[in-house]
Amino acid sequence: MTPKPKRITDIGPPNYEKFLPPVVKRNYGQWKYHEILSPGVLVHVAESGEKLYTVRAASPRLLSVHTIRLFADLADKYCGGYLRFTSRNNVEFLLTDEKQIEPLKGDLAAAGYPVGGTGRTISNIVHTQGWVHCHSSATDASGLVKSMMDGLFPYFAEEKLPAKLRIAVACCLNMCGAVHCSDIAVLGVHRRPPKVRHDILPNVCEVPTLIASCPTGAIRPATVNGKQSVEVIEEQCMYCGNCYTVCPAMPLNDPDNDGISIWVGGKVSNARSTPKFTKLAIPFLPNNPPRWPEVVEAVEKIVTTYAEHAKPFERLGEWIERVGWPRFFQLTGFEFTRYHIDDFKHAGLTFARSAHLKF
Amino acid sequence: MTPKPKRITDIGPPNYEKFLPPVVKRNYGQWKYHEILSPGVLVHVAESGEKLYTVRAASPRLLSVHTIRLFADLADKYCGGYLRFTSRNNVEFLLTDEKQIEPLKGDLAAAGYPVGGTGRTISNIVHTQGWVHCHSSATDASGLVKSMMDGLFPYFAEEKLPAKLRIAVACCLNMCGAVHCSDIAVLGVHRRPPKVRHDILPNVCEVPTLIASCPTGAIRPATVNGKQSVEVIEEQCMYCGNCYTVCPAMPLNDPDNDGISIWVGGKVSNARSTPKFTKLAIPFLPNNPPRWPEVVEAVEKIVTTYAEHAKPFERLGEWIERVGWPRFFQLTGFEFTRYHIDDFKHAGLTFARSAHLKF
Amino acid sequence: MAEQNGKSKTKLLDELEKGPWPSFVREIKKTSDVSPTCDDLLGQLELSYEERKGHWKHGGIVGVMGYGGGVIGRYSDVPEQFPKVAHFHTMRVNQPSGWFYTSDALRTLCGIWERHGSGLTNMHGSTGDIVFLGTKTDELEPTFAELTKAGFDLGGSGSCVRTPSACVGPARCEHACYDTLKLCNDLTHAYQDELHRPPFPYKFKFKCAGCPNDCVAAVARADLSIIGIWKDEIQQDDAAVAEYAAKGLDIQKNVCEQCPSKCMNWDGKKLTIENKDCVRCMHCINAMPKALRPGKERGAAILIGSKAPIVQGALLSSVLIPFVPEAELMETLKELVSRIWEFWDEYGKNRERVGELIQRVGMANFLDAIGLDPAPEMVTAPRDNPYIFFREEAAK
Amino acid sequence: MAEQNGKSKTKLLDELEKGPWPSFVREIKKTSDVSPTCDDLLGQLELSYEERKGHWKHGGIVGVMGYGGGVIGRYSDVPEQFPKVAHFHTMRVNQPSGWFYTSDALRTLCGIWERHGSGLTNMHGSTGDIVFLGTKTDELEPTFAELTKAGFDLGGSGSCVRTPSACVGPARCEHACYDTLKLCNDLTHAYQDELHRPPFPYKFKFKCAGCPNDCVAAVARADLSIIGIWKDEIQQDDAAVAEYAAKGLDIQKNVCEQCPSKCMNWDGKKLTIENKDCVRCMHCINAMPKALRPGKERGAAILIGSKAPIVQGALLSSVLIPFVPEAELMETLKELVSRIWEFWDEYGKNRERVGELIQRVGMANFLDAIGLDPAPEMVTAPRDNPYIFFREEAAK
Amino acid sequence: MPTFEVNDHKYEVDEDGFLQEPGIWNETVASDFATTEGVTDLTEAHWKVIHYLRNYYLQFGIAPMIRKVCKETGFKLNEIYQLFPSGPAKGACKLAGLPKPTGCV
Amino acid sequence: MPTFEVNDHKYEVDEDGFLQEPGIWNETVASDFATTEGVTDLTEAHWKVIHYLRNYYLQFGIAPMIRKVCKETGFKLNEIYQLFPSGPAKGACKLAGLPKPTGCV
Ligand code: SRM
Ligand code: SRM
Ligand code: SRM
Ligand code: SRM
Ligand code: SF4
Ligand code: SF4
Ligand code: SF4
Ligand code: SF4
Ligand code: SF4
Ligand code: SF4
Ligand code: SF4
Ligand code: SF4
Repeated sequence: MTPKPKRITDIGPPNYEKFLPPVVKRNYGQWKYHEILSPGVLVHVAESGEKLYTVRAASPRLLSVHTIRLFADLADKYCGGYLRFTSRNNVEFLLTDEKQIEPLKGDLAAAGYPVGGTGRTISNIVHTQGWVHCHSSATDASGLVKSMMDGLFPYFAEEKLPAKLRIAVACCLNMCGAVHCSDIAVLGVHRRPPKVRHDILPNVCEVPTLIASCPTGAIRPATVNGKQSVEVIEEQCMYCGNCYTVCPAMPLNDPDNDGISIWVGGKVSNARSTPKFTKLAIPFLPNNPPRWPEVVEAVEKIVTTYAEHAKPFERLGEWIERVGWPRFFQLTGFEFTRYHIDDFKHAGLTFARSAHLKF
Repeated sequence: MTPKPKRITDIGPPNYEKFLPPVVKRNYGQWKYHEILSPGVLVHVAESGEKLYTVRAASPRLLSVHTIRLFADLADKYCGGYLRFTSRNNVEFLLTDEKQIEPLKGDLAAAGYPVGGTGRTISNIVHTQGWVHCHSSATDASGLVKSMMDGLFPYFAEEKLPAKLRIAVACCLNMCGAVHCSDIAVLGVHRRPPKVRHDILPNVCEVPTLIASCPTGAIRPATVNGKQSVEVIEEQCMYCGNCYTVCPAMPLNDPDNDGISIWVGGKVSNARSTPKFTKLAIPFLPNNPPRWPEVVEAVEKIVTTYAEHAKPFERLGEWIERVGWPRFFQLTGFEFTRYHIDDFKHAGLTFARSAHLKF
Repeated sequence: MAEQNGKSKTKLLDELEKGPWPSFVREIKKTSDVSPTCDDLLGQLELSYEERKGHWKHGGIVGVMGYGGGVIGRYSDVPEQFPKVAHFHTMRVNQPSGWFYTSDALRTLCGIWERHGSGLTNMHGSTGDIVFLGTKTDELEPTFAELTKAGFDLGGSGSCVRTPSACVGPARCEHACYDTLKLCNDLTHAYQDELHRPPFPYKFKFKCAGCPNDCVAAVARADLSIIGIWKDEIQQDDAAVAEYAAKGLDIQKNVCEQCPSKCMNWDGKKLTIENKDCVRCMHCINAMPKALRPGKERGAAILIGSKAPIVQGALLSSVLIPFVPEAELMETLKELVSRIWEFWDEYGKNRERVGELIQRVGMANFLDAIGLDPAPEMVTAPRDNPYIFFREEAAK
Repeated sequence: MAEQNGKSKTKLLDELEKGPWPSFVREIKKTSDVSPTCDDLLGQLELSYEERKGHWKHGGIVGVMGYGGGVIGRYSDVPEQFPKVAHFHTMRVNQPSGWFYTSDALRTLCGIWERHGSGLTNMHGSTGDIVFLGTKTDELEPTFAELTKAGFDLGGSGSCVRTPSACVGPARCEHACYDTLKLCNDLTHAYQDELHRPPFPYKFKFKCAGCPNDCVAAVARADLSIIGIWKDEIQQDDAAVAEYAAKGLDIQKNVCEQCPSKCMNWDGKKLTIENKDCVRCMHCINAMPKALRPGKERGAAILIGSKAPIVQGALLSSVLIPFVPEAELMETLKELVSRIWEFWDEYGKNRERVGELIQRVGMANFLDAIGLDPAPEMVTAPRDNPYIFFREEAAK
Repeated sequence: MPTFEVNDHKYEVDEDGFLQEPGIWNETVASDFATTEGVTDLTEAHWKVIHYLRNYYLQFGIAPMIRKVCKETGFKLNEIYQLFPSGPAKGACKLAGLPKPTGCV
Repeated sequence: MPTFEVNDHKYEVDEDGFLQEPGIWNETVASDFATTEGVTDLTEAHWKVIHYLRNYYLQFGIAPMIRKVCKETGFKLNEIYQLFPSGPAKGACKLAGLPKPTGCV
């Protein structure tokens, strides 16, 4: 019997210090200010006077090892082998030689990973798995992102906006991402209650957990064909899918009724206004792959309306709050429906409880 | 048998037009602007150029027929017999002759009904019945008002404040008045659960209504001494008294535990900011009749702090929101306690959900 | 009565006769000559002050024939000690719109109350009624007979339309955007039956404010809050603006910067208002009433649902119809109110105000029921949670 | 594989190779040479695009020995059609703080994944992990062995500490008020056990942002959000302010008027900040990074409780400790976190995030349990409802 | 405790004249109390309302909402006031021996 | 439906190897499944955990929270991982014949 090699566990991630470029190590915590040299290109100047140039390139996030190696090669070629990824999944090359910026941009463009996303742009869309990997999805994520970013590309490559604009996609209400606090959020939704699979339910589900999972208490114990199962009070179901998360016997996919909702005006930063949740703009658009034209059109409408009307530094939600939601609906032409009026827990607090009115 | 006189019913109130002074009738809806000539004295100028002078006098609201007749006599003497009361229970004399203002003020002062309450003052305190007439009260209303207004009198008689300041008193959580939206609210509170009177409960109460009345579901059916009654889960009770409103067998008066809470920063008008609810400043002060010195002191502290720090036109709540609640507690010296943190339905929305912080 | 054996019987209350503010104790004392109930009222009140608790029993149910409300029954819990307030009911008398009186009318009221009650009143109760404070059951009918003969009627109590009230409005205020007094009066007369014979799950209050200053606290205390507003541009008199500036008003700081929609610009000489962004808050108009006035296209916004905290927490009214022209106000309200009541009657739970019903069933369902279309003006923002009940017809 | 009989098998997906944005379809296609799973992934995805629905089964439960998480099991629901993705598990690999890499490190990772998986990754997952996208159960242990040998470890999944993440912080940002990378790294190492062996009622996330700009969305996506902040005055360089003004920045309009606390004054030459009123929003600093900088007394605010909507609606984190000096951060957090977990473990319901627990039991009770005093900084405003649970000891 | 005496019967009542022991109610009680509420003759119409109230109370432990009374008895609200001049709460409920309606006044 | 064959027994399992018919569980099942989860010998300690899980499931219809397992069995979390290297959810629950734990992954 060959002795088993001792398993290495619980070592945690490698220490980040190993991966910091020398210029960063030398000036760690000593940065003085930065400037945006051109879209996607930053310079950070240290107290010491040293400069660090960052070139940010687009990434589809779903990356082949080939592409990662390409990035590694470019890093070797232009910046001593140092690079990083951003919290929005772009890739950043960290240079010390200003003259290398343009050649690097050239190589990236040639390879199909264009540069941009800094300052007053639309950066990469934070997104989730969709049909590529998740069982829960009401739509695909990657396809939506690709379709939207193709249309919005000028806003990535050039600073054409009053401020940053952050878009996120989530393929179901679990919202794996900051969808609930994005300037624009594209959210996959179901519109039919789960179809209970009584045949397998008792064997694969913890019924008490299942019942407790429903935010609206729509799930009740029931005996079906002599077996313990559950029933869904359909009027109480708002298709959140949480029951499906805890029990495989509660699928709610339905091609004709699944689709997309669009949300606007959230933010995360504390700059000027406090962080905000995203609010409903369009309750439903159909899933129309591969290019989701209705979604792309709606998102572009929001972006162009915002670009035209907001003041410098004003995020989308700040602009809407200043001009008022009625104006938002009027300018975009989106319909205001019964679905826009909140009816969940804190609904009453969203009613217009004043005579502040615009005409 | 003498024929019964036909009962007159459903005639409604007399038509207000009968009571309007001629100058008002002539200029009805044609007022152009007004000025405050001195505290308690307004002039309204009509399009026609006619002027209407209003002299506003303090009233304890609880009025003797003798006092009402005194007002009637003064109205006859100075203004053709026309007068009105305000939505805050002051009395207003409606004059056309400017020269009569000072004599009227003199007569009113002599009779003990001083003039003031317009503009940037503290007007009359809206209040309720208290021990004078209500079964539900955790404190007296009239006595509190008298004690506070004696102390705050200079703020009624002179325009010493940045803006209007509205005080209200309610003797229990039913809040008969705009207590929930006042600059300062003084609210009688209980602090012990009702003591169920099992002896009479089944005879005098509708038990299902009683159970449904409790906002926190603290009341459960119970059988006591063989009779149907209820029990109160004490940890779930927050002493709102709604059960007592629907059932006499649930008294919760308790001299040592009843007392006063103080609330600040509400408003009703739409001027500048939208209407606001009043927020907790002091959870409990003892009932200390006849002069409630602790309450008077606390209210004066709020008023003087506000007077010192707020900007012109800024209502109390607007000032607090601008400088922040931490500063309010710091400046007044009031203690911030566990009771200040909301734990009712929408509690989570009052948490400080940002990094906006002052130090 | 105040003295006995040289010692005051109302030692604590006597303290409340001191000081500059008019004293309710003095009011009660001086009414002794009208009715001996005043003595016992003082006595019981002194006892309450000593013991720090009230001495009234849980509300009674008394009234006049043919009416289901208007009287609040009240009995002492120490009737042996204070027999004259053993019964001490109040009568709510519906005030004339805007609380205007002639001295004669007041004297008539005083006479009636002197003959039949304690001689004590509240001018007025929080809802707006003239409150006749304290009488016996036997006196209710005679008082009522005299009142109606004099042209007065009872106000509301119980699960009915409560006495509507209105700010002084066009009678004395330059801001009034509709005739509050007339509307209040018309509503009161239109709903006499609903006011006197409680037909609802709970109370229903109307309040009429002539402009967004809301001097009658409609937004906080009325199930239906009718608040005057204008649709077109603020009327502006540049010369008068300049006058205010000359007199020392800091127009930049105290007008423009305090404008909630930041839609004003002051270049030191000329004030410009971007009216399409103005939220009609009234601030600039309040600050310069001589220079600025509401526009000419006037009417009211209709808001729904405010109330005190019981049961589920206090509510403010919220926008139901952003603008109704003054001329259509009464007609619109009658139609609207009948639909609201129909739904509330059918679906309201016992002691559920209309505002709480809306919270429970959802605004969208309520709008459906009363036949109004959803509008973005009704909300401060659309929903932020994704828990949408899609309708079958919407889904395939 | 893309073509069959001259016709593309991925007609719909091919559409997504067009356009300027880099294409995930191309990424998958070009990885065909690494692993044939890519072909079946594309095939199944094309099927999803045709049918407009996903084809993955409800999550599996697979993993490596000794760990309770780090792998998301996934099985196709059409394995007959696409046998190569019958199993298609992802492995979450814990990223280095701040997502910094050397080209060598990346190549090592690529090598491992080429040998054992699909060759597809997410750089990175929303929580921050390197996501290795798609492999079979058998490959999990070998991949893990190679990873740890290379110095990498798995990230979190299940009811555990999830992979903490941090903004770039002091490595490249002038605003960083504490060392986000070090804190993130230290936390990750301190809680290896809790990260790999789910001990909690539900997941627990840490995110470290160096300043209130919150470039890692900590306030929205972390149970514990550690956000850099300063306590003293904004550092100001007047010459640089003038330079910005000269270059055309409208300091009055775009800085002062957009300051949420209106605590700045610009007289055309000199900028004055009333620092005691500043809420540290970063706006002015962002607008003029050369001229303004966070103060010198630096540290972080600790906020608690944010999460996505499931079950009771989304939450934002809220202030728990307004300021901890940088030097005391790790120590304070360790103490605090242990108390929070103790309470959550004891009282949290299954699948109840700490934010929802606080909502359920009340913030005051939660503070009591973890031994913190209530402070007004924790709320936007004190309660507005009178429903106070007075404690027995407070009452007499 | 006040008492109410009529037709040789003696009832314990509260100050408002409501029967204190709802259990002892029978039709005689209703007739006895009628006089105090301005009802001279108890007609079939009166009994219809009284029995409806009584039965509802026995079944649910509460008085029905007024809309229900009207719906179920077929009388309009003003007709009920004609039958019971002191109103459904003070008049009809008293005659039906229900506990005094409380709450909303 | 995949099957799992061992020691002449044949079980219906899901892809993750969880027993599909929780009802048929007995101690032999546990022993049969042990091999797949890296457990070589089922000691008393193993049985303690397995029986605790099984009983809890039968009583409440759910798997206990991990803190409860530790508290009730007296094993620390890392000890449980020593006993069941694939962990309490994938390992111990599988041996105890519980449905596959879902939800939080
Ligand atoms: C690289 C990155 C951090 C990281 O560790 O990866 C980063 C880096 C910087 N951020 Fe950020 N932010 C990054 C994600 C974010 C996020 C998080 C997100 O988008 O999910 C936010 C919160 C967004 C929100 O509010 O919804 C964020 C909100 C900000 C803000 C506030 C903007 C505002 O006005 O609300 C600033 C200030 C500014 O831009 O002037 C800022 C500023 C900056 C600066 C200028 C800081 C500095 O001085 O170095 C950096 C360059 C920004 C640029 O793109 O122009 N960063 N920044 C992230 C880049 C993501 C990307 O690829 O696009
Ligand atoms: C007489 C009265 C109406 C009535 O029908 O009785 C009235 C009359 C006027 N109000 Fe009022 N208000 C009256 C109660 C109110 C109320 C209701 C209340 O206090 O319960 C409010 C809402 C208060 C709140 O927001 O909590 C109210 C909020 C205002 C405001 C808004 C002030 C603000 O900045 O928020 C103004 C505008 C102003 O003062 O510049 C205003 C302005 C006025 C003007 C100047 C209107 C005018 O041009 O004639 C009147 C003289 C006011 C004064 O006292 O200086 N009136 N006013 C009420 C006098 C009560 C009293 O005896 O003191
Ligand atoms: C007399 C008056 C207070 C005063 O001194 O002015 C009053 C007195 C009582 N109110 Fe009120 N309310 C009075 C105006 C109000 C107001 C103010 C208003 O109408 O603008 C409110 C707040 C607004 C609202 O309606 O929400 C008010 C909210 C309540 C409530 C809580 C209602 C709620 O939905 O939260 C109750 C409890 C109830 O209805 O059972 C209540 C109940 C009561 C009762 C009947 C006590 C009870 O539970 O049986 C009080 C009788 C006191 C007595 O013995 O005379 N009273 N009550 C006011 C009526 C006088 C009048 O007709 O003019
Ligand atoms: C892979 C990832 C999405 C991505 O494409 O990046 C992801 C994927 C899943 N998430 Fe997530 N979540 C991922 C980050 C998030 C985030 C963002 C974050 O961590 O910053 C959130 C929102 C923040 C939060 O935690 O609230 C998030 C909120 C959820 C939720 C809802 C949790 C809640 O309390 O509301 C669920 C449902 C659950 O836990 O059962 C969930 C569940 C899931 C499951 C496990 C689906 C399920 O119910 O079984 C998904 C597996 C997909 C798959 O097949 O690979 N995921 N999930 C992210 C993890 C990658 C990584 O480790 O880096
Ligand atoms: S958002 Fe929903 S469907 Fe998308 S990855 Fe997360 S859990 Fe899966
Ligand atoms: S989808 Fe959501 S609302 Fe519908 S039954 Fe499932 S858990 Fe309940
Ligand atoms: S506030 Fe309470 S105690 Fe005071 S009058 Fe109203 S119901 Fe009675
Ligand atoms: S006082 Fe309020 S909380 Fe307490 S039992 Fe009565 S109704 Fe419930
Ligand atoms: S509400 Fe408006 S119209 Fe009415 S009195 Fe007040 S300021 Fe005048
Ligand atoms: S009314 Fe209010 S919102 Fe309109 S311009 Fe004047 S201050 Fe601004
Ligand atoms: S959060 Fe602040 S410190 Fe961190 S990268 Fe963003 S701006 Fe810099
Ligand atoms: S950091 Fe924000 S709040 Fe502070 S001065 Fe600058 S803009 Fe104003």
